[in-house]
Amino acid sequence: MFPTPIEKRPRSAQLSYQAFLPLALILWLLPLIAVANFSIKPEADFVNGNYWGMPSSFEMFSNYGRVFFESNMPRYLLNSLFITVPTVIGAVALSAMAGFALGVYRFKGNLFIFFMFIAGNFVPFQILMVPVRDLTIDLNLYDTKTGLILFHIAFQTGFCTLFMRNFIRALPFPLIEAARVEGVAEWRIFWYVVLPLMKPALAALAVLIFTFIWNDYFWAVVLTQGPGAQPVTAGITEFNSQFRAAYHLMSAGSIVAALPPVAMFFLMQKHFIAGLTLGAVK
Amino acid sequence: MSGVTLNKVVKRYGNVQVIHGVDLKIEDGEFCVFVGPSGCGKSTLMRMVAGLEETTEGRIEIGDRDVTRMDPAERGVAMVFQTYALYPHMTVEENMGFGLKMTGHPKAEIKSKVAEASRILKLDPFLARKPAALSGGQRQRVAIGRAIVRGPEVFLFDEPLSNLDAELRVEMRVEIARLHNDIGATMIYVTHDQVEAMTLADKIVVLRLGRIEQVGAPLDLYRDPDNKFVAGFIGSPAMNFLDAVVTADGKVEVPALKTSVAVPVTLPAAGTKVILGIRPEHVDVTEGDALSIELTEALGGVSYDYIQADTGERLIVEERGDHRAAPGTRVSLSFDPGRAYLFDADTEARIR
Amino acid sequence: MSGVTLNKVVKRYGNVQVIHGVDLKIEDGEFCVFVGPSGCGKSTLMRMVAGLEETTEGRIEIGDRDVTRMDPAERGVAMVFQTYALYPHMTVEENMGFGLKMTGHPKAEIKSKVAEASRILKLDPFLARKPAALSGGQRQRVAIGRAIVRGPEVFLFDEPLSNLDAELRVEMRVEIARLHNDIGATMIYVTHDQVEAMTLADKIVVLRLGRIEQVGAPLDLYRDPDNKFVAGFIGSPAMNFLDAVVTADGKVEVPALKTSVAVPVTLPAAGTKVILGIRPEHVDVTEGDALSIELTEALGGVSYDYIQADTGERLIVEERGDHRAAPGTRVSLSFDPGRAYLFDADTEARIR
Amino acid sequence: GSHGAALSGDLKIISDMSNPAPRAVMEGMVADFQEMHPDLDIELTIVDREAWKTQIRNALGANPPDVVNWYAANRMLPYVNAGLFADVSDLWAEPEFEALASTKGAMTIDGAQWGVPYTYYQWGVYYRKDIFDELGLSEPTTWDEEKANCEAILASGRKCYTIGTKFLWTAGGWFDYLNSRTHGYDFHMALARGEVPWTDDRVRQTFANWRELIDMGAFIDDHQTYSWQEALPFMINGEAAAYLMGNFAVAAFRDGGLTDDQLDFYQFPKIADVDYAEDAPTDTFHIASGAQNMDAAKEFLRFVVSVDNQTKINGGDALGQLPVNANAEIGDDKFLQEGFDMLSNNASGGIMQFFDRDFPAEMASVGMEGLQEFMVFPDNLDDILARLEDARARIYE
Amino acid sequence: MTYATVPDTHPPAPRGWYKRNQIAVTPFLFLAPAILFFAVYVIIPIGQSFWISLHEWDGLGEATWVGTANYERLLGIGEQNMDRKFETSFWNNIKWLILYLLAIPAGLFIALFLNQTVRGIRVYKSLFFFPFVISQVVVGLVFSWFYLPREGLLNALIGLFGFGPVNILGDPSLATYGIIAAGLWPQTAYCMILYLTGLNAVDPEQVEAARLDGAKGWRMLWYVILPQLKPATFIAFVVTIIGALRSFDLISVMTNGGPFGSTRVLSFYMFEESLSEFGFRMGYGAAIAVILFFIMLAFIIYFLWSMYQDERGGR
Ligand SMILES: Nc1ncnc2c1ncn2[C@@H]1O[C@H](COP(=O)(O)OP(=O)(O)OP(=O)(O)O)[C@@H](O)[C@H]1O
Ligand SMILES: Nc1ncnc2c1ncn2[C@@H]1O[C@H](COP(=O)(O)OP(=O)(O)OP(=O)(O)O)[C@@H](O)[C@H]1O
Ligand SMILES: [Mg+2]
Ligand SMILES: [Mg+2]
Repeated sequence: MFPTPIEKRPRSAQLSYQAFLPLALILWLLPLIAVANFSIKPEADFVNGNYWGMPSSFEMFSNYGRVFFESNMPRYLLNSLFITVPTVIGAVALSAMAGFALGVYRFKGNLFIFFMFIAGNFVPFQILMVPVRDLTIDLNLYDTKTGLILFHIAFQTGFCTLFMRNFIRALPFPLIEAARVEGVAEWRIFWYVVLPLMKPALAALAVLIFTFIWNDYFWAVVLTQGPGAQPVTAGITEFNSQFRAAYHLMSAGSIVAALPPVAMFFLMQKHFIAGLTLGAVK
Repeated sequence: MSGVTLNKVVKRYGNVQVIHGVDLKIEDGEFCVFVGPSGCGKSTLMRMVAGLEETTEGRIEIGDRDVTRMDPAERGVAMVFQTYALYPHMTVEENMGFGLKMTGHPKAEIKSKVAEASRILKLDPFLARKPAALSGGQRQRVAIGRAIVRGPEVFLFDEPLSNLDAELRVEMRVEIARLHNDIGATMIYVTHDQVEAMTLADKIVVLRLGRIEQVGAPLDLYRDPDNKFVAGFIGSPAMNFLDAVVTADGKVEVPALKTSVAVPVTLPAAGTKVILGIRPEHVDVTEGDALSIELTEALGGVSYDYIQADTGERLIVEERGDHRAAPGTRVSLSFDPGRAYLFDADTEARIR
Repeated sequence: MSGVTLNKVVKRYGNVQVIHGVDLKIEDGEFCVFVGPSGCGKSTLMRMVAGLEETTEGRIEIGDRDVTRMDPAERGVAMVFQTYALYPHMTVEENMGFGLKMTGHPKAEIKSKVAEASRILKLDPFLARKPAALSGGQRQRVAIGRAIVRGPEVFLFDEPLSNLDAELRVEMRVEIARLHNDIGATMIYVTHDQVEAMTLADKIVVLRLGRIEQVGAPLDLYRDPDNKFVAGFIGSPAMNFLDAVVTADGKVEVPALKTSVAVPVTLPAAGTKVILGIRPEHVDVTEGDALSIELTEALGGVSYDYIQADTGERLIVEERGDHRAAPGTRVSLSFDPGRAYLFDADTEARIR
Repeated sequence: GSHGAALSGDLKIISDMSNPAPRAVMEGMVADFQEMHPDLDIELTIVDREAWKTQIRNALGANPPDVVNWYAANRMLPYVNAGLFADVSDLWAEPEFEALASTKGAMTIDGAQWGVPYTYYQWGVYYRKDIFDELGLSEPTTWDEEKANCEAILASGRKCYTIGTKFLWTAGGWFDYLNSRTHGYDFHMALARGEVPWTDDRVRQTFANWRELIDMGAFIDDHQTYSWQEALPFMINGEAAAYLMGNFAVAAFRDGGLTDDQLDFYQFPKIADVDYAEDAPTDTFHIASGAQNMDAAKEFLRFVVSVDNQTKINGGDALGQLPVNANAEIGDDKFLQEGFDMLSNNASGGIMQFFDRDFPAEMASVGMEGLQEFMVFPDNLDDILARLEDARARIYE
Repeated sequence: MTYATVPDTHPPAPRGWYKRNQIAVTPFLFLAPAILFFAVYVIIPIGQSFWISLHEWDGLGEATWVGTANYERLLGIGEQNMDRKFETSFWNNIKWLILYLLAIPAGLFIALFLNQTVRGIRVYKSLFFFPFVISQVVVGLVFSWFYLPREGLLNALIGLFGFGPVNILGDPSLATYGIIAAGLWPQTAYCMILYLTGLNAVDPEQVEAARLDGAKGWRMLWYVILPQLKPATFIAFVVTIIGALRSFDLISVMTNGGPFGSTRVLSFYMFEESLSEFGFRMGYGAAIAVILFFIMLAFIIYFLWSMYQDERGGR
């Protein structure tokens, strides 16, 4: 293990490490802490120039209350949820299947198709903007969650397939051969043998895609408008204009918008790290 | 009838040919072991029988059925992999029953078959465990159990014991032998291990570079190898080979031993270069000055002398009992010429 | 002087003590092998000598220097790992020279030392290759070369051959023996392999549960084990153990063999339960009806009979020559009582 | 027409009236209209005003809403050209629309009308009366007075003008005024139509005037980082004394806590001897050409410009802006009265729609960026003008 | 869907086409949905963008064919000058590319710092990863407050050391760096997590061998650890490059391309030209996208090439 495990170092080094750790964390998260601090301040603090000090009064409930009850935030949050969850499911499902096909079978064009997915994934997505917008409009899906979901699924499939395929490659191939010899149909091999073994990868990908999609701003702006379909990243700009320079409310809104992927990450972090280890950095 | 017949079987990967027209007949119920150096095509050949590799040319029959183009599932074979290939997310019981479940057998039948197999392999206490909670030997048994459950006509084993440590290897080897005695199915077994091959096989197939060098019962190969390759490959420690030359008086002169011996075979013309082979266990060390002991290894019951001839050639001599000669001692060697083998120096074919 | 002395060495991981006060003296130039069952602490002890694990209590000396608290790099030891631990991104040459480079030796010196080591190990043709392009045996040689180059006082080997296949293992074993002869450095060697331990060691240390069971020359341990554990551990196939009881007439009754034998030792009181140990190579199969042959394995030069007594106990008997008894045959066994060992049934200590 | 006939079906409206006061107005309007047509299913979406400027195009594509907000003049040209706005000339032919005659020009392209206005508002200098009083200053009417006032304000440790140019258009307001006050309405419009090179000496003269203020340090620092709202606190806190802005800012000032005693308004002073021209941008409603419910949409437009509604939505407690219907009452708010008076009686030069509506879109974008740069680095003027001239040559070709 | 292939000696029942060709056909069935989606939404649109870039089109009406005119104008081929905005955007992209790579050493550094097994370290690791999970929009907002010329925390901090206030986002020579710094924050977290997983996979025996060889500290890192972290570095490199070239959200939130266009990058510029408030030049925007695509293509090819090298050893 590198660097040398701290428990093998002198006591003094251990203590200073333990002490430095929270300090470093605070420095690292300073901007966020500041925002959290903003979000519980009363408006008066900003008028009085008390930007960075302690809140003069604790206004968390009223600030967050206004976020939830006096704006479209809840709708945007729901939109985000209804966009993100189907996308995660769709992208993970499609890429698990594609990854299985590319990772397990030898056929002509395997590598070509695989590389196509990778290349497509690394394309600067702005190049897709105009055609995808037109396509979405033609499909009558403009300003619908479905329109966003379909595009996100398609675009994320590239990245997910890369990840899944590498993960499946790292599985012991004899497992699949054993099942074949046992007379298990191919799709059942996928369902009963491969899929259960991919759980860590599925979890890791789910978290990653969740954050990617939840945080998407660009496509939200290009493909949707208004609280009918727009996710929270785009909604927050509306929110911000609604509350102009009301930093306390903007902060509260930002924190509300950021919370779900954070929660998701914390829930899944064990699988996340395990899956990443195997899939990305094999 | 469920013997296995290979008929001019060829395997090519792209332009690289790795199996060169193999003909082989394995009888019903026979235990057939493939041996050969690494990369000679043992696994490939076995996987062709299983259907995991396509057969480029030739025919493979199991029993009376031509299975050459069949899917693995339909061939009635079961395979035990070197790495066991157990499904890590299933319990032992599920692992063993998985194939039957997937092919739509009723639950009760699966249960009884799994119970039967686990009884044979003494796996009952572990049925509810996952593979991760088993030792290497137990895992190997589960892998075998999974094969048994399906009642295949042919069992295929690809180096099933090579991931076990020495002690367990011995134990499992004996168990496989018992299993073969009990169920009497046809078995094909790939191994690197001399001892496994010698002790398990009814028939050993020695492969080299994708071709069969010799087929026969273990002791037949040991006693009567067709060529230098087989002679050197079967037996441990390996046979000693010494350059020799046929003399005019019908003997064979061995410079390394500084002597000539009368090997009772039909000798070629005088002056022909030959190779003399003699097994370490058939040589005795006597007093003398022909060669020098380089190193001695005493294992307790047996010891090996590593001996260097003045020609630079090296030999190993096995000695019973526990003695340890000092390195550097000069010795001579003696052996029964009837136990020596002669090979053509060019073709390496046995001279009989 | 660069012997290694361990003085009441203790290792604890948290509350778990894995080495319980080991005292050991390894002479300068000695080849010392640690053996013992898995988890007994062999690797831990060696790694404490290397400095890779901290020593909880006690002292470790190399030569006259107390190295207990020194950095690994300063101890003058070199280690060869089971997985070789070659740096995959460096060529063979860079791998071997890395240690010298890190300690700031001039380039020319590094080059000549690497050249010297690669000559000894016949690695010259591979100097420019990366480890991935080498076979297992070559990698192992590079790992040894890397150790040699640094000219350490003590070499440490942790199961260096266990990742090689049987043939290579034999070859590399002989090479390590030669190396020890050539450079004469102190070597500590951990292995699971009987043969390696017996053939390489000047001194074998048998460990069990973090304690030394016995220390001695290989044949001394083979001939004169202190207890049942050592007797069973040294020698392959392992010694057969049979329950026995001391009779009133100064003999030892062995129910499995349906006979009594007069073992020439100071027997305990009549009726005491003892264990009789006899090695497979010291038993002969005779005609009779006491036991039945379960299975026979013929390896060519030698064959093993697996025999079951009516008491359920199992034995292995080694037979020379090539014969193969049919399973089920009833036989009796005979042996020289002078070659039998007796152990206390409770303490498992040798009764001498 | 379908006056009074029962309307039914869906009516989809997208509005950009997203700031608090306009938002309430829009919602109120829809509520009123709903009351009048209970069978109509109205779906109102309010979109961020800045975001709407980019989203409108997508919105007008397939499956468009029925009614949208937008701006008059050049700003609606691309949508009219692309056929995305419905021709509502028939509405304008109705007698009620005669009261909207003053804005008809801004709604006309190719002889047809493409929407209706719902409000317009004057621009001018909003200032802290209390600070002026404290310093003994009075509303300037000439450029020299303006500068003298500014000197005094600066001397008191304040800035003369707050401004937030992050989104560029605020600088356009300054240019409109400086340019039209220096050379008159006709010159300004000629420039907007691309008939005058940016490198013309007269343009330079405008910038030279502007520079006098910049060199004095009249504008707040770092204005390029603020939006117009973020620049408000400077004036509210008294760090700056005035803000050249549209009348919609009044609501924001009041929200920020300024009372009518503290806040006052004056017309941008005279520079050269030309007639006053004023910025009075018109905000509009349009019907998408793909509207599903054309009847309801038109009825809504009629409702928007109706006398009652105009009176209501432009009142001081609502938008606080000027009604487009001549028959509507102007709120009794002092800024409205002053503004209306100014536009009616003291804007003989002409009414400008605003920089980004008078200039073609691309020119506006390049131009405002240049204006912002000029405000921060006045020394770059030659380079900026050369760039704008380059753009002019390409855009108007 | 179940079928019984009881391995026995009966001749097998006649089988359907699918069953006979199962292994050959299955991969395509499994691939079909992914390929369909990907083709419709990614592959074909790339082609369409090329097509659009050869037209003049306001996105509303009819497009007119102009050949390579858009490219000529962008790159200043012929007598016209290179588009200044394009030039600025291009150089800004280069700055992003180079400076964004700082996330890699920074991430490595933090990963090394956190690669311990003290109590609660898992929570620390997650918290350090935090910035990556947050939307760039929020990051942008947070940093723009952080940089505020008067009230910003940054100025409060440097004020402590007696430095005058700076207006990072308002200064055309600093603004891009300020945005990049904001972008580095989440990107560093991303690289950190990649390196943490990479460090997990470092062979402990090699580290021990190196310790015996006398390598310590930086030299250990340089000679032994870093080479083993190559896969992690590679992925970190790839995601960082992609991130740098896609930098849109931050710019749009923090400066909207300003002040006076100094923080534009190609992706932002193309958005501005084709879809923003005053942008009606779809063809021109598409041409910018195509150029961006070609820059990216260099990296894509490099990446695919490395993957291809790896694959040749695989099964
Ligand atoms: N997919 C493949 N493409 C090309 N050549 C291959 C492929 N698989 C195996 N080979 C070659 O076929 C030959 C036989 O391989 P095979 O695995 O059957 O050897 P083996 O006898 O089982 O060796 P080992 O004892 O090492 O397992 C080898 O030379 C190998 O390089
Ligand atoms: N880091 C550790 N923490 C706690 N216990 C440990 C640790 N490392 C080793 N042990 C324990 O110390 C004992 C000795 O381990 P060691 O690796 O030395 O055994 P070994 O004799 O080398 O075994 P093997 O033959 O399997 O290599 C084992 O019981 C092991 O579980
Ligand atoms: Mg093989
Ligand atoms: Mg060990």
